[in-house]
Amino acid sequence: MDSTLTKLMRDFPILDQKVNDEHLVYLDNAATAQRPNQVIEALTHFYQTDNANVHRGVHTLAERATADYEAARRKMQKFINAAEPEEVIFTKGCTDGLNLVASTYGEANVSAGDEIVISIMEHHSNLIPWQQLAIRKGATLKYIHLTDDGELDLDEATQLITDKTKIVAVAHASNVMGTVNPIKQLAKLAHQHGAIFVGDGAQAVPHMPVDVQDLDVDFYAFSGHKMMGPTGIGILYGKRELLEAMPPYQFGGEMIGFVHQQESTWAELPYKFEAGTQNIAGAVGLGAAADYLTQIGMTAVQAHEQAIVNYLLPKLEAMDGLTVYGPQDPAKHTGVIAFNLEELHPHDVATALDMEGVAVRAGHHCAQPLMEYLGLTATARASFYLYNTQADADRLLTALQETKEFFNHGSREAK
Amino acid sequence: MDSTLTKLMRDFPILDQKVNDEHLVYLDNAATAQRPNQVIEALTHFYQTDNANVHRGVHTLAERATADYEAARRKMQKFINAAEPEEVIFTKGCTDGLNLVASTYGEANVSAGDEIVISIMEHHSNLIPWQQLAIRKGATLKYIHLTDDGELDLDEATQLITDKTKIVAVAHASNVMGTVNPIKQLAKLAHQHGAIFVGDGAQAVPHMPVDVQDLDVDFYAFSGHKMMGPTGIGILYGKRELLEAMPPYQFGGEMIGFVHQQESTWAELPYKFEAGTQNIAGAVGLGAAADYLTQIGMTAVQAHEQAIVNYLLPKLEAMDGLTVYGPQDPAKHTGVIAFNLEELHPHDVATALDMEGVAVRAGHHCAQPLMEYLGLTATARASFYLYNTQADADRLLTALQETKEFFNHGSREAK
Amino acid sequence: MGLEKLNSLYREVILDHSDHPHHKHALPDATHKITLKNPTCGDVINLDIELDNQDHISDIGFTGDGCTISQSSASMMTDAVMGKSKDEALHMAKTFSDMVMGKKHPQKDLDELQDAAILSNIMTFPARIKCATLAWWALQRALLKQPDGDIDSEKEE
Amino acid sequence: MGLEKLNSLYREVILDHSDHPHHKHALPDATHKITLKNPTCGDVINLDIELDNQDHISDIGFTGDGCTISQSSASMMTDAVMGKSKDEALHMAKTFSDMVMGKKHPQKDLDELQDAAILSNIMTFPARIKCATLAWWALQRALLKQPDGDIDSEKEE
Ligand SMILES: Cc1ncc(COP(=O)(O)O)c(C=O)c1O
Ligand SMILES: Cc1ncc(COP(=O)(O)O)c(C=O)c1O
Repeated sequence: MDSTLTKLMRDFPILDQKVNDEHLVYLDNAATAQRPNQVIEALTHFYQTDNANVHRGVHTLAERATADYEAARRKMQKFINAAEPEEVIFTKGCTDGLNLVASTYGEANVSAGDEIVISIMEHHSNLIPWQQLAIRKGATLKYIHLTDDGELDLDEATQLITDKTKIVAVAHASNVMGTVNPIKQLAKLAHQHGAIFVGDGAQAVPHMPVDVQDLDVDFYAFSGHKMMGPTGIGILYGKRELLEAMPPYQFGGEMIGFVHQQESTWAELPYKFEAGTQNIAGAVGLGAAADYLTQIGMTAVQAHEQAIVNYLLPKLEAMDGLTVYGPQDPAKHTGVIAFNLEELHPHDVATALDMEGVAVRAGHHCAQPLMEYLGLTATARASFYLYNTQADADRLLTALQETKEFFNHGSREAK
Repeated sequence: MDSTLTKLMRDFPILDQKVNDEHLVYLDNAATAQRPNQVIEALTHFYQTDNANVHRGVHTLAERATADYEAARRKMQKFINAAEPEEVIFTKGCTDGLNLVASTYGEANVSAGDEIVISIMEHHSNLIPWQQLAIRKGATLKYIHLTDDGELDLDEATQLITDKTKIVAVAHASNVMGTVNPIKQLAKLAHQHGAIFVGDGAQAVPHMPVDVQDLDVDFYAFSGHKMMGPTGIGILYGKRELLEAMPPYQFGGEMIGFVHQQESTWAELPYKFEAGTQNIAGAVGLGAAADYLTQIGMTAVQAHEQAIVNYLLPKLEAMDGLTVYGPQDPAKHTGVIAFNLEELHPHDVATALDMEGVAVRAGHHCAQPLMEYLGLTATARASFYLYNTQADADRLLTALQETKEFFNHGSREAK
Repeated sequence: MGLEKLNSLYREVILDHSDHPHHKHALPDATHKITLKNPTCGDVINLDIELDNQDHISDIGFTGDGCTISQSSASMMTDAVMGKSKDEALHMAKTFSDMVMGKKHPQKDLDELQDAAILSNIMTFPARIKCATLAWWALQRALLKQPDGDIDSEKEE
Repeated sequence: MGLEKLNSLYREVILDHSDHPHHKHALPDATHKITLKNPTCGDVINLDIELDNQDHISDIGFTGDGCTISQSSASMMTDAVMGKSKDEALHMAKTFSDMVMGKKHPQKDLDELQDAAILSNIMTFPARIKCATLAWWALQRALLKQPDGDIDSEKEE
């Protein structure tokens, strides 16, 4: 993989820069990934040759733009192995997709007394939409908690998911602890009780092979910008029969059949859910990102990140005064690692690492209920991607060591 | 203006291409504009140097990305002269912004028996959200119709807007007839009756100076892609006191204050309405588009388009068998012109023009109630922008002439 | 000039059919009726079919509005299926819709379509494919006794 | 190594204040109390103030959790405003918040801030500005008797 990797680095000029006089090590991929030149070029090419509004346009540019846009949809369909392109809806991002499901399917199918089951490790985007739906409907929101090793407690899940449950919504992979959740099993559990399963794939699709048919999820949302695509674009996958039964989410151009003064009918799938001019260039760029990742192969992507975690995680766990949250077993981990240094606030740690050129995130990572559950207010988080190397892991380790020393007054005299 | 224009053409490489062996004349700007190199370069530069997720990031790239994003907001604030940056919300586009208002302000403030007043010339995006809100609430949706010259009937508006009215929503400029509506007067009328006024600026902001404070509109939505910005980004302007009183639209990351398992609080403006990762690069690109237009000056943009309409409209009106819809007076017209050729379906016209390299749109232009009101099923539509020239207008005129001749069997023998 | 290229789409026979459409009238005794709309352009087709005891098309007629392509396609379709059995007509509809999507078909099948086969080059005008297929979709749905609807609610194969 | 640059933010005096914060305790007899939170990082500050009859700050104390910057800023703030009148304290809060936003102020005003003036270079760490201002916002809101809240609901001036 390593000579491939050197070649690959050339695709990401942003990584070849100095930050605070140090060569940048970008470890904030769980927040957003970097985009390869191929994606940027796809955007540029679209804007410089084919740009037009799609559908319903008779002229040549409109035909080309429509073909580009629909080709991108088919790429995304293949990328997650959806059965049909009509089941692949372009959204603004993962948050948009999850809100869509809560506001349409949720609004229509959840009533007072019903239950919605999510997990305590959910990102706010897969938590508040359900929380607010439950409040609006008088339904009950229940949380699956964690085992001691930071994994989802499947026993508790089995008890919580009952015939009262209408929706189960869980992240495929945690954006804090790097845990991969057994969503195929959860979907099966949900189905046994007549509930539907909604997967939050934001931290999974960019990092591992995902097959929505094999997982048998009913809805599955993710963002383009975390998988090397542009910002402002994402995918909501939904099973055809569910999507067809649902009311539209937004109203406007392109999603209609016939509009009369006092009533309207809706377009067929997927257009029913794509109101107004979509992020056409964004879709084209996302298609290019899928091409890029497909060419490398998602199994190779996953293996690469796994190798880094195998190397780094034991070293972090062995570091004095450092606590890693989430599974201790590297095999159960994505490239997302949350940690704290004893007696140091993660904001101070992140600032110190930034001074060394190492970009990590600090905070609650949009998972305040998880933080509360873990008894924390915040953590630092390093998250790896395809273009990160073992050398990056070493830079993180060294920078952490120096941070510890600095705040332990080792270098204070310098002032 | 004309030597400026030649220079300006260099900024739009997409316009320098052949389509069906003819030099492209792009007259579908009401659907989407083209983007100058400056906008594409702003995107590329962002992705290649500053790209990171914004807010709450401590590292250098996150700080830069946040600064870029907020600078774009301030550019848009200035562009429409909003009082504060907090009143400028990034959306996916005009449709998204209008749906936001209908689903939050509308949902909270419209009840059974209330009235919503729109116009018969509205685009579906400023029509169906209100129609569906009215249906959900048992409210009444009323339409302001047109004068014989294709202008909004202000007398009728004065009668329709009463103390029962809660919301008045009208396009600043029509995307079909090119009519500019007196929205300042409509906003005043609405306020006199305690209603709010929502302006649809999709066809106005790209083409004329807009000052939301002077217009005294309560909400005002528009899209980036029609003003030379990227796809997937738009602006919703709202008055602070209204935005503050409104519930959020979508739920997720970044829009929260504190999240507990069973309840949440929301972030301050504008973040309360920006759930999840936004189209950050899109915002940056939109800021670049505003810079581009500001440098030319919106008054100059408007004058340029006006000059073309002054030249073209009388010639079109004089053409045998051609009907122009909307105001016959060029001074009352934006660069959007809808027309039909006698006995020819607009789809056939658009295909014929495309064969001559002239890109126009044909259809109902997402305004089916207007079409029905005008007794039409569809029209052709030519729409001009800054980079179009009098020569483009001539190309359209010639191509129309030849289209007529072709279908009048003049060139059939060629086969 | 680009207009010469128009000839490749608007062939003489197509213009003839749209100027003088065949079977453009309603059938009061139709056994199968359908109304289909194309929301993209507002076009409408009302298709009336009379099937005899052996399920053969004994008469067919259409009314409605549309562009040159949709009108001539409807006219050519009625010519082609007149007298055919229900199954033959359905097979022809499938052939037509495959043809305009660029799928290969035996020459024999294409010959069956008569004049309608000339629309194969609509392929190169993707925005106009729906105009050409509207009549054939109406035929298919009428024969399969599906409800009225709009063309967009048809799943493309 | 980049860590030397850290010294420009984490000056000795800042680290001293955070290691050994001054006035870090609750005041049972406080006349003004407030709790402010920073949702970005979950930090919390509880600020207690005793104003005497002449509206002078006779005692002040804080409790809560936070990063080095927020803890030392709170400590330095309590030092600076102790004994000051309400109006003086409010003026100092304004000076501080202007200072970290990079606005110019007379040296006299900056001197008033005592140790806290050292935080002027937080400006170059934009992501940390809120950490530095939390305590001063709490002071301002407590003196103006505004309700508890979170820092994000404050409008930046
Ligand atoms: C008048 C008007 N309003 C609203 C819209 C919707 O804009 P968008 O499709 O960018 O959401 C359009 C664009 O076609 C328009 O012309
Ligand atoms: C697990 C998870 N779900 C949802 C989201 C929301 O994604 P976005 O902000 O792109 O809408 C994120 C991104 O932070 C995430 O990590």
